[in-house]
Amino acid sequence: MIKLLYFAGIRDLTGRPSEEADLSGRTVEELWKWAEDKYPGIREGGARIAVNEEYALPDDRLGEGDTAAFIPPVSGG
Amino acid sequence: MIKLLYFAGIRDLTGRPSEEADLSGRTVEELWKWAEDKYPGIREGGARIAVNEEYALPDDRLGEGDTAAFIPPVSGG
Amino acid sequence: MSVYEIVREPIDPQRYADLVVRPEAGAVVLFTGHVREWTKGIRTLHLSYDAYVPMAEKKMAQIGREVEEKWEGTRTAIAHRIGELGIGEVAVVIAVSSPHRKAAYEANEYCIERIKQDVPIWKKEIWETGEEWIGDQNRKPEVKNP
Amino acid sequence: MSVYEIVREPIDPQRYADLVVRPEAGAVVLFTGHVREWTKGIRTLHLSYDAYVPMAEKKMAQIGREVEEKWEGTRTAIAHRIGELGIGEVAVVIAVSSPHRKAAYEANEYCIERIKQDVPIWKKEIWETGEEWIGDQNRKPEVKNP
Repeated sequence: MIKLLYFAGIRDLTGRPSEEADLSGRTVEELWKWAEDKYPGIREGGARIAVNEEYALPDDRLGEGDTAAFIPPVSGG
Repeated sequence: MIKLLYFAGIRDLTGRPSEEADLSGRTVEELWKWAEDKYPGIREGGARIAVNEEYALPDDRLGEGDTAAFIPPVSGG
Repeated sequence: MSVYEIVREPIDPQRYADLVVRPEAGAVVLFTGHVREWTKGIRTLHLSYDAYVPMAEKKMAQIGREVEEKWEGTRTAIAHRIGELGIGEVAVVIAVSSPHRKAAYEANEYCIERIKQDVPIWKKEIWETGEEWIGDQNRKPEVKNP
Repeated sequence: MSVYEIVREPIDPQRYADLVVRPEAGAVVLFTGHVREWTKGIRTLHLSYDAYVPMAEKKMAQIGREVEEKWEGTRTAIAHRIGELGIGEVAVVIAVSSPHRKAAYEANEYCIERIKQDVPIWKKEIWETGEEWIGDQNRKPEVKNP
């Protein structure tokens, strides 16, 4: 299982802060496809995905127990 | 009379922090000549003269009661 | 000492300056980012910040390491507050010490630019007329009527 | 509030930052210049600063006015300490607030450059091997044997 985390505007869209999904072995790009299917519009704001607290590339592959976070454009400072 | 003020290395050279001198009507350049005569070497370090707390030009003229300060290169900060 | 932290309580900026002072540091530049009342003609009542805390602290520490590599002899401490903040309160503090002042200014400005690019922290502005997550510093959202 | 002062007691930097904070200021840059132990391989034991106090305060106020004209919306406070200072102690503090951060960094750096040019303050360094008035930041005097 993969733990998924949602923040800020994306959390408002998903209606939940986190969930688990059976996505081990998928790539980050495949995770995006899964998420767009479940939460239409999730990709529109230009979010990035971080895997285990590091920004990930589209071809990076998810491993069992990984945490993937959807990071909308940040606005700290 | 003009009040003269000496600071930092120039004070070490003159051996006094201040003095009065009868220099009303003289220019700043003439004050330099007077000071070089009395304290040889006073001009070597690249000091400036301030009259009444503003940096003065060589042709500025001293008036009765003015204060002229010898300002060695500054090193605040 | 280098400290990188997300905090929930009001920030005492001087604490972070004190952390980076060393006998060989001639200059300390301390930046604080405050909640501003007016932005482009829109009055902010207060702000709320949220963060992905462990990743945010890790990213801030990475920025500190980048800085200490790019500007020799610098030391950096960074904190960002989350939760509700009122007008004038400190949202972020960046302390950089350096033997010489030029590096301290440059490195400090570099930190805030990098924080705004990569550290997972989000600002929600609450105005008189609505509220919105701010996701792009260059695109101020239109105010929506409630 | 703009304050420009020569002080004889230890400087509390936060006091000057607090003076320039306003609801419309999103950024405060606070610079502190500290007594450094080592300069170009020479160990400083402590420093002594002297000033032509009324002119120094007047010049610092002029610099503050220059800054507030050059960078719209900035506010500035500057203090310089005189007398004997130990290693690590704060000699000068410059606080600049601004609606936006870029101006705060630039204006703050401008202040310290201008102070080093024109404000009648002099530093005497006391080393293990002697002491000397420092009159030119670019020319470190040779150490004289006592």
